[in-house]
Amino acid sequence: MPVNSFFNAGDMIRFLPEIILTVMGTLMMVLDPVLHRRSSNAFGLLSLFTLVAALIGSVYAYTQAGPAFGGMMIVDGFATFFRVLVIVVGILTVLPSFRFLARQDAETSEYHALLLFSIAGQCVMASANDLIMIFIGLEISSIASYVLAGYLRDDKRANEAALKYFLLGSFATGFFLYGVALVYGATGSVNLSVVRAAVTSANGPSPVFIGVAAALMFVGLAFKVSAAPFQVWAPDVYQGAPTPVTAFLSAGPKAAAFAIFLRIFMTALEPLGNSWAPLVWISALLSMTIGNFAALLQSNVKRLLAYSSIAHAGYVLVALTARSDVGTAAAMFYLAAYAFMNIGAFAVVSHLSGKGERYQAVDDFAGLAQKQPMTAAILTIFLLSLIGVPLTGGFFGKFYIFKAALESHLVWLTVLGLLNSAVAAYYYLRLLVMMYMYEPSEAATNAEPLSAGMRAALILPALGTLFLGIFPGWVLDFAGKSSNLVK
Amino acid sequence: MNLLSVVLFLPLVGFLIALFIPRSSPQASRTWALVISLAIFVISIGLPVMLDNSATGEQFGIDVPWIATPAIHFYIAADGVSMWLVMLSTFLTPICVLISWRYIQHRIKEFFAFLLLLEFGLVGVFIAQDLFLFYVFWEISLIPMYFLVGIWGHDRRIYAAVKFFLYTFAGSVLMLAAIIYLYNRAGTFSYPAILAMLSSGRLMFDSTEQLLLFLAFFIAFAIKVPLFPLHTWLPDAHVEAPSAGSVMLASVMLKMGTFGILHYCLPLFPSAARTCAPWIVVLAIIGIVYGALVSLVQPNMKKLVAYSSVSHLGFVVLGIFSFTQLGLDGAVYQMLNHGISTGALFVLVGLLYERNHSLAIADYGGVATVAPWLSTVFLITTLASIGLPMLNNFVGEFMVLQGTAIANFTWTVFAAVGVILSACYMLWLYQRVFYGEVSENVRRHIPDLNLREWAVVVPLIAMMVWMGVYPMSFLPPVSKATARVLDQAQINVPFKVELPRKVEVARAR
Amino acid sequence: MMTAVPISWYLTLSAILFVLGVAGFLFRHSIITVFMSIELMLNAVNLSFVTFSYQYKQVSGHLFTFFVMVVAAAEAAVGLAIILTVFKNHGTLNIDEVDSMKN
Amino acid sequence: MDVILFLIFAIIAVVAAINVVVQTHPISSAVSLIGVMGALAVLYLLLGAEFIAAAQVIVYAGAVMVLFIFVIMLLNAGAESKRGRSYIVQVLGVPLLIALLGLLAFFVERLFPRAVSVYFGGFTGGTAKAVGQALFTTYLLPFEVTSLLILIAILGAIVLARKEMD
Amino acid sequence: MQLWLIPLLPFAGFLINGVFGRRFSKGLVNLFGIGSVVLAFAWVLKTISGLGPLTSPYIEHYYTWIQSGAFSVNVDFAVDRLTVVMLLVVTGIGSLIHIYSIGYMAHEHGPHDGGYYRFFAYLNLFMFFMLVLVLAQNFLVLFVGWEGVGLCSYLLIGFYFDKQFATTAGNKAFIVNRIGDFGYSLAMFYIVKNFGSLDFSAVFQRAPGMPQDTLTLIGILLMVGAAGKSAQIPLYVWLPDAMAGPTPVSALIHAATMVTAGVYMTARSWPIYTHAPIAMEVIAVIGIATAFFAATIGITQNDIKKVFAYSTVSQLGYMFVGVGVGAFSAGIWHLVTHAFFKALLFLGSGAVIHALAGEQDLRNMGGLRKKIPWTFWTMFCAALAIAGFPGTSGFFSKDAILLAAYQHAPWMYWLGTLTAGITAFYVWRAMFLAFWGDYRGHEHPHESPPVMTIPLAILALLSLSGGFLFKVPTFLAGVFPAAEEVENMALMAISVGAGLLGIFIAYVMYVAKPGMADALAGSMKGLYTLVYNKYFVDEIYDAAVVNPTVEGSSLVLWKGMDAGLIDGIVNGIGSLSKDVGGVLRLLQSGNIRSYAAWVLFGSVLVIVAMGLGGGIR
Repeated sequence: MPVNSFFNAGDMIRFLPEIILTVMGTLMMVLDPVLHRRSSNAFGLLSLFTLVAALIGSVYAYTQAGPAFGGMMIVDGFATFFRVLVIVVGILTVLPSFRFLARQDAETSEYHALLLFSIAGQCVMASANDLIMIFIGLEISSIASYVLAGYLRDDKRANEAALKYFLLGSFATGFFLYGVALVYGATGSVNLSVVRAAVTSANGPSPVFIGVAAALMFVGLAFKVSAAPFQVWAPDVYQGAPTPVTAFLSAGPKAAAFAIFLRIFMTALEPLGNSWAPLVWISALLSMTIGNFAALLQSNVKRLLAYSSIAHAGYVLVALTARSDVGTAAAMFYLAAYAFMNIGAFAVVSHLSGKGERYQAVDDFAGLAQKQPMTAAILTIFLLSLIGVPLTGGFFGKFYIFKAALESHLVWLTVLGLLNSAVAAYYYLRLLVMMYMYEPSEAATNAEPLSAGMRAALILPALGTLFLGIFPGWVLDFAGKSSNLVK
Repeated sequence: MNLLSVVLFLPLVGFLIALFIPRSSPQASRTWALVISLAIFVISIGLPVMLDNSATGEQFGIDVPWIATPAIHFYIAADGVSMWLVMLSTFLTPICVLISWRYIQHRIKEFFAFLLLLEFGLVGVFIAQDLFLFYVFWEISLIPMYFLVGIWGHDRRIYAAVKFFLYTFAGSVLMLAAIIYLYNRAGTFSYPAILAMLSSGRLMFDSTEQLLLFLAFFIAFAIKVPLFPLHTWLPDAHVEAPSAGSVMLASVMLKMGTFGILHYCLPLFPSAARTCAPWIVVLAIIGIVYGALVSLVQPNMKKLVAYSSVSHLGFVVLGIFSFTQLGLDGAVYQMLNHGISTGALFVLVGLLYERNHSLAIADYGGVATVAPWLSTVFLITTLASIGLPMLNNFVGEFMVLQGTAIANFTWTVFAAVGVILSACYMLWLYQRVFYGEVSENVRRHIPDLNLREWAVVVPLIAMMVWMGVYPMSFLPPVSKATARVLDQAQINVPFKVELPRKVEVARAR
Repeated sequence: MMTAVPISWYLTLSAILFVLGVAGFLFRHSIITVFMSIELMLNAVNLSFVTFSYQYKQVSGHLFTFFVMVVAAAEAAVGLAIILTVFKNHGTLNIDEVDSMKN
Repeated sequence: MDVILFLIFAIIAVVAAINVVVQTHPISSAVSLIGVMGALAVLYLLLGAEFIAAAQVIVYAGAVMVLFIFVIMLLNAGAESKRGRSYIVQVLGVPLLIALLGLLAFFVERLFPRAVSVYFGGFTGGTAKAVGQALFTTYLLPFEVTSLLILIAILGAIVLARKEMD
Repeated sequence: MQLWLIPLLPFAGFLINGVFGRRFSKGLVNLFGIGSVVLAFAWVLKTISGLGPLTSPYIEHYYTWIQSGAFSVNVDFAVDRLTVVMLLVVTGIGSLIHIYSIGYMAHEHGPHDGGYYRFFAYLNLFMFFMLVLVLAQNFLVLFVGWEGVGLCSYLLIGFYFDKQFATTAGNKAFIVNRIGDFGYSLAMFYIVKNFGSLDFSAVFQRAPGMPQDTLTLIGILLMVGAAGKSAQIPLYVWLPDAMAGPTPVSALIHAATMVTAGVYMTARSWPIYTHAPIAMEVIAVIGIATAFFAATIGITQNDIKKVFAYSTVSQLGYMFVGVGVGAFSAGIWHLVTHAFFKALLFLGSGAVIHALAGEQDLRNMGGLRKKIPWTFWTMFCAALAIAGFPGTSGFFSKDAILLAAYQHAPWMYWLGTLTAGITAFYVWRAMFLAFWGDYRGHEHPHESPPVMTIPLAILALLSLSGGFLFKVPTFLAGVFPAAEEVENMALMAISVGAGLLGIFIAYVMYVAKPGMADALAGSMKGLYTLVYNKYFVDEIYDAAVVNPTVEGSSLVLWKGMDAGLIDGIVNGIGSLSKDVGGVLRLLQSGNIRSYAAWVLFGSVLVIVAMGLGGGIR
């Protein structure tokens, strides 16, 4: 084992985004005492700069595509796609955070540092090719998220959310880890490529053993992506966490978790597909159904979007059920579209909720279209995308997913999924109805004008949603090219 | 420049520009909407003028790749049927602008913007040749209508708007599944290509497959038509919608359903269509009679007209599923007719509402005394609607029933009952609203037509007469297109008797 | 080897400890105890890792255990900080009383 | 000998673990947990994991558990209150636990790949040197990345637990 | 020959008066309204004179109306001898009635603006459609006129549109006619289905080769249409109510022209009927039944116009008998003579009503013979004609029908003769009540102006001499299949006798012994009530058809089916979804330990599924 592998330049480039994020995050902690902590956008701007740099870094890393650190990680299209995605999620989270932090009178440096670290963890997850790396990346992302969820430490709901997220998250991690241990026990390795080789080899371990290991890992992963029946935590956490953080949680960690979900199940465990596919099938259907139906009666917008997020996890699982490269590509595309529309929607919620996040009810959106037509119009785009109306990213996402599902002859899942999306239309419409068809509420009347950051935070995801809806080809082609994971 | 794409995109351009007109000058919004919609109409006249009636197939085609994988093209083209439906949309939009001139009193800018967006969606639905594109337009047209009903509607507008949206959306998701399935089987979304594959036998569906696909498409369309018993969204949507919304809804949106059945269901799934035809015909006939009977007892003018649409559209479906040239031509013609005459009815009901702020029949009476011209125009429209010869509906109804009779005479016997009933409900309505003693309220509030309103009704009346007296201005391109549909469906049921080539009649001189 | 212990015993012990950890999570009301139960679960998994490492005569299992310990330590720090804030705002350590958000 | 040692410490571990679960006072649970960890350390030694056994005692039983006890003391946490209940736990808890245990034990017993017996000294690759070597070669990346984890933990603890500074 | 000019002249009149009439003086309205009709009459005369003997139809083709696949319908006009008869009747009598209307409408006040121009516009429109009807060369163009005259009838019945009974009567007329049109349309559809064309020449040429069943069905369906338009059982109910319109309308539309369209159409379709004996039988039976049935109602009516209305129904029944028994030309002949005398009767009664300032009840008249002599004498002529007094026009045509009926089935003759007697009775009852005895009203009757009396006089002459002057059967000999010419003096004498007897009884009951009628009515109270109330047919229709339809639609279909069942299901799905959502929400108790239990629960399931289920390959 040559020690100088640490100095392998190629490996370092492949690890560039994580390095940038970590270094800059650390730098922020150092700068905290130097720069004035409050009433300054410095950290936010620095964070944005860092993320853009990491974005470039990711793209640059892709020029050196290949495994790194002895196969611990791998930079391929898939990894790059998710790295870029989580970094973009980071950017979209930072933008509304400016106004949010100022309004809540909260420290900025730690917030942004934690955000960057969390994203770094997600980048690790995106590129990891080894269960132990995956585990560590998952923990980095999660622990930073736990803190972010409870970032407003004087807010009871935030405390509660953080506690729930933390306890249940760790609980699920225990299951995941047990699964990893069993995989190690069954194959003698946790490297995904090696595991796959062992699983497919003639005198490999008993598939039942691997199956149990897969089941335990499935528990952990399904929990992280908030898929049924492990979705219970999501509504409470999403509701209680600060809104920009909720936006982040619903997109970043989720996308990264799906990345490892896909990578594990589509590479190492792909040979066992016949045994896990029914499981995912059921989970997908349960997620969609529970998410959509439970959302029908919600009066809190964040909670409503949380349930919607559960349902959307179900849609992505449909793509996984398809067990094909097309399905993987569809899931990737969907997660990208979902990131834009969901963060955008949460950004609007954040904008409207006011100091102390008082206005979170569906009723508070009443008459927004009259008071702030621009905000309402942009939220409309997100909601239409969430419903799945053409020319939005959400529609194409659903379209590709169900296309992949039909290609794999999942006719019933497709039909049930599409009917589910019709049910979902109802609760998104409630928001539209509120905004456009009622007289202005107190919240809409008191809504502050859009700040520059907030404007960018709304327009950017809206443009993204529309771009993915009108010109999905670019993203989809890349996803399609990257979906053929190393096996 | 491709004429069709100009007609398609001008409304979108109009919509985008309308978004940037300041809220503070509603007059500018109105004027802009009128100018652009009139311009679109004038340009769209080029379609029938330039249509080459000797050529077969779609015309004005333009095919631009849009998305690489899956291969989705921006592919539009028009045939005889879609061309007229596009014309119907472009014709009615300026009329809708005019009737909304004073009717809409708040959020004026948005209203006209949505109206233009609606036009964009509607035009697109009729000319899309790529199934995916078709679905895109199908959904796009839903959104502005949802807002038109939901924002500018009456008391129960929200219930109606949501019901409208969910009904249609629920139906269309199944269609989406079917479209995707078709793509997975055919490898393309291009509708002409799929048809070519079907007719060359390169693509075949077994009977179950075909039946399920057919139903997936058909249910989506049937909701839109709306076919009994999927019609209950319609009365609510109509009653609550503002005048212009009702007009566009009844005149053009419902045609999306019948157009879809004609244009997609029959050629794509001929044997399934044939298998289902008796059932669908039964539903259509029930719809005709049922719609008319329910219409008879409505206390609300708009609801009455809405149920009458259920009845009228039943004729269209009936004609389509007669699988005869006459029936199909009649069905298409009836679509256009219904667009004009029911559109006009909604316009006129809207004018009454604008004056008296009530849709209840009981609040009127004796209007003919105070507003003779309004009454005359309403009467002509009523007569058109009940199928008086030399007005438009008669031609369509005659052709549909005749086509149906050729296919199955028993169907005709039941369907023709609707013709009797239509006279009952429309004349009774007319009697209660326009005849009788004039109340003080009516006398005070209902003036006769003003100049702007004349500009609205005259084109409508002119179309009713033109289409009734000389339908051959419109029918030849339609026949061409429907003949192709029948041909593609390979189910052309010939006349039972050998026809003489053409009945030679002695001519004078 | 008469005195040898079947490796499955170790694994079974690991399973028992894991389940006991889960049981602690489910049945204890004190948030701190619940958190400790999670630590117990992680310890159980560690035993599995070490056991498998013995089986394969590899050191990698030990490394995993090591990493898990680090993770556990980090979790402990953050977790206890969270518990502190919860206690500060809610004034209770009873896990059942932290349920203001529901349905 | 191995069997006896295993049984002794296994029993200690299980009993202590049960004690963790049944004690209502957090401090009792914490002490019991330390017992579990100690017993596990011995078992690690039996499995040839010297370094890990040491780390278990130092890091886990030492640092982490001290942290726990510290917090328990800080919050002055007495015996837990029994208010509140979870019906689903009451109804399904025990059956589910038994099912989970049964399943895991069943699969471990039935499906363990090759029946290997453990005896002390059967594996000597777990020395600090061996671990260290692996850590700085093969597992360099995860090792470095865990430093980030520690950093987050510190930061998180600061963010959440510090008093308002000004 | 510009046949199109014939209908288009009145249409131009309609357009001009309809659009600008409100601003015109009455004189200008008269100019366009009456001028156009008179011009049309003149053009008819010119056309006829230019066409020569017309041994075969003269056809003009204008344009293709509807074409689809192999099917096409043209807008064609044609003239043959039958058309000539109709054209002359329509434009001739139409002109007279238009002229008469100048006087009659001068003092009528419709709602709003008096409606003088409106009246003439409608009347011109009617002329247009009626002329289209008779000129049509195929079933569809005929249907244009057919429906169009129905429309005008509707408009003119509802002329006083602020009066509810008038508009209701208009609706009733239109809707009942629609029921007839239903039959006519189905006939058209069936014709196309079997013949592939609607053109008269094509259809009639091929009719003999068609199966009898087909022709019978077509015949009966056409008969339904004719029954609606010509007010035959069971669709006659609209005609008596139609008297709500101004009296010239009753004369023109509801006596002389429109209502005879059914007879015309049936006669026109003779090639179908001659091969469908069952259909002919149906027509004859319905005709004779209507003739008798309506006549009986006529006995008891007190409204002078209602008497003549039932008389019209009855006389139309005669025409149907004529057509039904194969005496087509006799039927048409009666159509012509009936047009003379019935138009005269109506115009006369209009003059009476006019003289009495709107009074229509016979019980309030009496002794008018002296006060309005022109009116009396002209109506006297008509009354003689309708009673079949030898030598008058009615005598010839009625006799021809009855003789043909005897050939066909003697019972029809006897019933017809009885009806003739009743007819004579009730017409003369009306005459006696109105013109004899003492004046029972309050107004001061005054004679009508010449513009009204001159048309009356012309019609009186025609009523008396029409039978001599216009030997319609001879003129139409080439058109219809030759019917057997029969001379049976005995039967003729019997029918004449029946008519005279009817007059005599009426004289006895209403002039000689005035109390007798009431006494008779009192002695047969049940029967009288039944007949007086027109056998309660309207009430039965209401109870059996109209009310169940309206109530059923409202309660069962709308509120039950639509709002209840269908929307119930739709909304039910909605609320069920919400209920499901409500249950699912309960999973989210907020309790962390419960959540953990769910996670555990899921884990166990997943492990079981993976381990035991699909795991083992």
